[in-house]
Amino acid sequence: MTEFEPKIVAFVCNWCTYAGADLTGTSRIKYATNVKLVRFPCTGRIDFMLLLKAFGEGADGIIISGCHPNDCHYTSGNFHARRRWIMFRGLLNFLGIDTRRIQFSWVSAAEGGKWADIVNSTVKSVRELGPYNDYKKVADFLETEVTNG
Amino acid sequence: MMTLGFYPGCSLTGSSREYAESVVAISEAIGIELKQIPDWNCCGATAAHNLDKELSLSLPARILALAEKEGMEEIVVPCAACYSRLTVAQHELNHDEEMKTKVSSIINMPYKGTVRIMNVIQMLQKYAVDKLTDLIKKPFEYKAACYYGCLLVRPHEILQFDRVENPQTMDVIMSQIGAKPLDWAFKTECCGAGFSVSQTKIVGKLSGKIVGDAVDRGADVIIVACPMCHSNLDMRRPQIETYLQRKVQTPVIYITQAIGLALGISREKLGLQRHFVPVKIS
Amino acid sequence: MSRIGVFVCHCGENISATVDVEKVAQVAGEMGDVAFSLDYKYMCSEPGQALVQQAIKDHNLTGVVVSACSPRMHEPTFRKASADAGLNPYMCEMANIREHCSWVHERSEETTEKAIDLVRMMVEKVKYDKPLEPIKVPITKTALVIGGGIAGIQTSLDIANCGHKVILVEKEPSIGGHMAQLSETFPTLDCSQCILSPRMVEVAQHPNITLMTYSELESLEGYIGNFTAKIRKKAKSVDHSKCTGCGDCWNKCPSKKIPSEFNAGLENRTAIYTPFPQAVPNKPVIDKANCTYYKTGKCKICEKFCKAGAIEYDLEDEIVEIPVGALVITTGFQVKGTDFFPEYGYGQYKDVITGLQFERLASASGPTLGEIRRPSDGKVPEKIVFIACAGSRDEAKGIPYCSKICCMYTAKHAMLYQHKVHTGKSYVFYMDIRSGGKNYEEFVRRAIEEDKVNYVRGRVSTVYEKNGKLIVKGADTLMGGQPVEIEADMVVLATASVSRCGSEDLAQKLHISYDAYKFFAEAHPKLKPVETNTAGIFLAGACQAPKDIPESVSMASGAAVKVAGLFSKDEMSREPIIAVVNRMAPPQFSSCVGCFLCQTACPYNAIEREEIKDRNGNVLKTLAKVNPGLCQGCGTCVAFCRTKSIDIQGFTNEQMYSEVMALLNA
Amino acid sequence: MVDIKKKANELLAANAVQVVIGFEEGTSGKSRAIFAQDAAGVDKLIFNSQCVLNLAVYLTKHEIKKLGKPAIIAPLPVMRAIIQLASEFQIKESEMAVLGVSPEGKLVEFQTFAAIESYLKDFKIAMDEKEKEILAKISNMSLSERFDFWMQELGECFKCYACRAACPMCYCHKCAVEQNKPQWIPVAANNLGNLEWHAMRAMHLAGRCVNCDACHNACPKGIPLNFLTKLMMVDAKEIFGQDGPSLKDGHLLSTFKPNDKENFIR
Repeated sequence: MTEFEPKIVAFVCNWCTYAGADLTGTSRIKYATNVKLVRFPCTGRIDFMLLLKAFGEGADGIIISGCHPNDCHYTSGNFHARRRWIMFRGLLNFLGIDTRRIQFSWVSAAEGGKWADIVNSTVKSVRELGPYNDYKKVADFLETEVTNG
Repeated sequence: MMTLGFYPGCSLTGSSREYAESVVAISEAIGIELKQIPDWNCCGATAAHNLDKELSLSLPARILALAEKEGMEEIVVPCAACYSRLTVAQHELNHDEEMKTKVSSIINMPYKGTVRIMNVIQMLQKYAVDKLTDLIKKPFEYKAACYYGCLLVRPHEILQFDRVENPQTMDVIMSQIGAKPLDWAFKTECCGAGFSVSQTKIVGKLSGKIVGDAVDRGADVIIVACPMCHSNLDMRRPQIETYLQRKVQTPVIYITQAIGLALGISREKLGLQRHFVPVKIS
Repeated sequence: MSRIGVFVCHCGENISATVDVEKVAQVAGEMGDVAFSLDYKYMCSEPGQALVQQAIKDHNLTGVVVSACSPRMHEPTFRKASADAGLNPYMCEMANIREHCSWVHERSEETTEKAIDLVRMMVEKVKYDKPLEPIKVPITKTALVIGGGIAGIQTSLDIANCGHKVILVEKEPSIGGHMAQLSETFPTLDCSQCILSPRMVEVAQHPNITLMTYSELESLEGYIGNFTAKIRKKAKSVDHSKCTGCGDCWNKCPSKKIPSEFNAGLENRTAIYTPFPQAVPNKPVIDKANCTYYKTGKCKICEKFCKAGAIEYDLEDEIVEIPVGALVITTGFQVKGTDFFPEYGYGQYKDVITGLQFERLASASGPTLGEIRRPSDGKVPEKIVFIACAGSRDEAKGIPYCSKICCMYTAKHAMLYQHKVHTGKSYVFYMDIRSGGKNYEEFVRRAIEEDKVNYVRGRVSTVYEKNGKLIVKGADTLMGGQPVEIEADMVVLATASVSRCGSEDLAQKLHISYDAYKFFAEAHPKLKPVETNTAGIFLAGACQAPKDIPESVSMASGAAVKVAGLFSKDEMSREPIIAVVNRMAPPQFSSCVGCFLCQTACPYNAIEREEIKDRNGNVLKTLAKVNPGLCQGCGTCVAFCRTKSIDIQGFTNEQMYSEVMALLNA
Repeated sequence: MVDIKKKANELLAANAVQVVIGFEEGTSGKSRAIFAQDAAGVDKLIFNSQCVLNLAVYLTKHEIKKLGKPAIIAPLPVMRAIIQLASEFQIKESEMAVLGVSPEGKLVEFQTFAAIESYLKDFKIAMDEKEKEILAKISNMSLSERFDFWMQELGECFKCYACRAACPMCYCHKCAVEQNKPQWIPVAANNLGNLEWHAMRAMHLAGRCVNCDACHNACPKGIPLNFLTKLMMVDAKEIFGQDGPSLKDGHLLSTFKPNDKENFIR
């Protein structure tokens, strides 16, 4: 049996984590191919709805990453994001959505190694959790409906 | 009376019986009963840890698993070598799940890795510091050179005990019982360790520098917490004297013996008659 | 319907070694709305850019995706190339298949698949790109330089000489920095003070430079060309317009036991003081923390003896607000103290000193007037040991990097010692001798060969004091690791250069990044060494990484040119990546309901209230409105807006949504 | 009630207000809103335990605004909604009269919104024991049980948006669910879309919900969707110390503290 390869999207800020992931590349540190990055100007820009949309579209895991507290290029976007995630994570959990599939992190432009660690450990833990079938079942219903309708 | 697990290891049942005797004696005095881990085995401090990784982890793991089985949460390990082996093995296994599973199957026992391993100084820090002053019958008023050796404080990343270069914990306890701890240069230098048997001349030189510096700075007594240190500084005194080219009568005693004296415990109970260099202080 | 061109770069073999670039180009060519695709060895080369431009014209492209390196690297390159071919530059996007793909994965089908996904994502993004126009903003042609060491002095003079105004802020009472403390400088052995002092005076007298000593940056707001800096001018307690610098006050001051910062603690100073005789400005300040009057309310001796009546105890800190267009950060470094080294005595041995303290001993203006004497008893040391790499290149000490200047200054120290103490014996314990630089290696050879300094390759395990001597125990690795023991009279530690205490706070005030060691981060390690990630803020000197004087000076001049270049225009263009509130037909005017949660969330106060009125002036609706001059484009407001009424150009809701869909719907 | 009617008539008679927003007898023992513009209308006013609508919802409605300056019968949930709406610049104190009703049913008059806010300090927003029990029951389910529970409940939703219409905080002219660039939430009612809609609504009410349960009371399917917003309310209080609406404190999610605590960010 081949190993399950989770689909993971990463929503990252341009100034810290995107640059940090660039540094991972410049340093030629290897990580799993499962994770693909979407560039946002700031973690403050990341709409919580995108997390739901990503799961709905078949993501097995999500990484959200930005500048460390106090290091935000825009002063406070990450602080706003942090509050938003604290509330949203509580809501997701209450709705029975598996928050273990969402990894939040602060990765600075200097932390190429940390980025690789975050990616690899998230891939590992999501792989252990398996495909997000619970959510996929709900999403598939939509697919059938669309084809039928 | 509270009970703690106790792992004596081989030295404390042989060449350094007095360490065991004094540990038990002062524990009693501060209200601690030491319960030996049943069926304990070698910690692997000899050749094992250089020759076979699995064996070097399995030996300590078995000891710790036995302690877990007995429901012991904390164990006291007076020998610095045993303390180092047990702590390092626990650290390595806690950071390597795969090896942990493997070792568990080698020793054929469940192993969790949750027992807290303490050396004698940590035990004193945790359970004796606040009562020690009240229990003192006769202050230990000597100039003491506290010798830590290599194993008690290293590797720091794992043991997380005291400062590596200029450790202080023994000095603090010694001053609490009335001693004047010396500031000296050889607190953590090598005593010659295992060359004790095969290369006594080297031990004479290395231990000689330690004893020499302590004596030069006016030490009345050298305080140790490791059987190996003790035997090198005490038993190899003739070789030390050859190296230093002078007679040195300064005794070497365990920290537990010093505390025992301060608490008024009898010399015999503390095993002070067992040393090669006669202990004339009291 | 878009017509998109996809251009896949091999980057030599950087991408093609692990990604099947031909396949990426072929699959991209089959994606919806993609009108053209190709792969090429070096997209960023001139012929590569020409291919993009040709395709824009030939295929009448409405959007371009360059699938190559990080947009942080070459987005400007390809946007410019697209613009030159007549395409709006903001219709060009980059798919990062190098840093985020080829360099981090092995060659495999998955790697190529990922590259294709990344291209698909950007194709979707381009579909929703809209032509944008850069925003024009005026430039304030005043530069703020923070830190008055040699780097700050040089950059200030260079900018001022280009005809622009400079504010030079220094937190100490005098400019000069570390260089003023040095004795002689390598590799020429010319006197540091002698070459620095004229520059310090020039700064003080330059008509374009405003010097603010004893001052610190309080906060910084704004953006390139339009910053507002708040500077705290600490109360000097002395009116410098009246003070003549005669020195009566510090000669009479009764608080005389304060370790002198300038003399690295080897000598004491008074509470009212100038740091050193050549200070600029050469007028004193009162160190309130150590002044008897401020501590007890009694004394006022300085006031009594001041003939000019310049002492003013009631002066308070003043905060001034200055508009500036650019900043150069030149805050320098500091060295670890001897207390950082338990193995060398935790700083408790008086005759174990740092290299900086040795500089003061060797300096003619120092506490011993240039004679090498032990701090403990004033004796001339007959045997001296220098320990290089004290802390540096030592993972266990948390300083794995090379401090760079120590090899050279240690050679200089040993040489100066030999020149001053002819009968003395000197030893240098080293790991490697790093003497890259013009005439540097020759200088070290001179120390070894002419001045007979004993170089011992090995590290020192411990230093302890015995009978008035310092016993240095080390190993000589060139003699097979043989233990070496030296009974020395003095030990000099070439302690590690580290970032200045407080640099993290400063970086946060400036919104610039810093590395793991809290040195400020340059925008690119090779091609943008003086820029930071924040436009308009530049770096020079040892605040970026340890550096010697020539390097700091070159970097300072480099930063000055960047500032002068920026100031050469009256206005500049800014990326139009800003938020916009939607508008629609009456009666709604916008889906914005004016709850103004965005207003409290905006870090830049860029959100204003806009009243929509009818012909009679009655307010029909109050909407949020973004001030494009203030908005920096973080998008925090966008994620807040419940009605999705505010959106950010270049990262719109439609774009982010379709990017996610494209990634997952492969 | 006599006091309230008397006051309402006074206000109308003096033309201090042109309409009184209150409750009247509805069909089958229920109550409904009435917009009384004269003494005859005022005479119909009632106030009892069946009056579960949050009348504040009408304060932002264009159709009601057209009737002129209102006086509103305001039990606690309405007062809370008024403060929250005012903090979001949706209503002004000069443009209405508030006829407060104490928990004992007595008239409480307010001259300013600040007076309402300080009156509310004695009536902290909170859940009753039964609600706490339900919240705990849902919270204590296993993750997949909880997911199944909500899928079951939200599966009932057919997107009539009665919850939104009843909610005083859902005053947007164009709800995000109606945005189609992009189409965040599918138009049709299906499990995924329902989950997204209710999750989004809960987030939009985070720190804003006044715990009036109007949404739940309005729901024709009886979905316990009010517990989503109740959870937000509990979290807002426990994590950030937000305790009911405030005119000055700033919105929960548009403000922050540099030392906000979390334990999940690496």
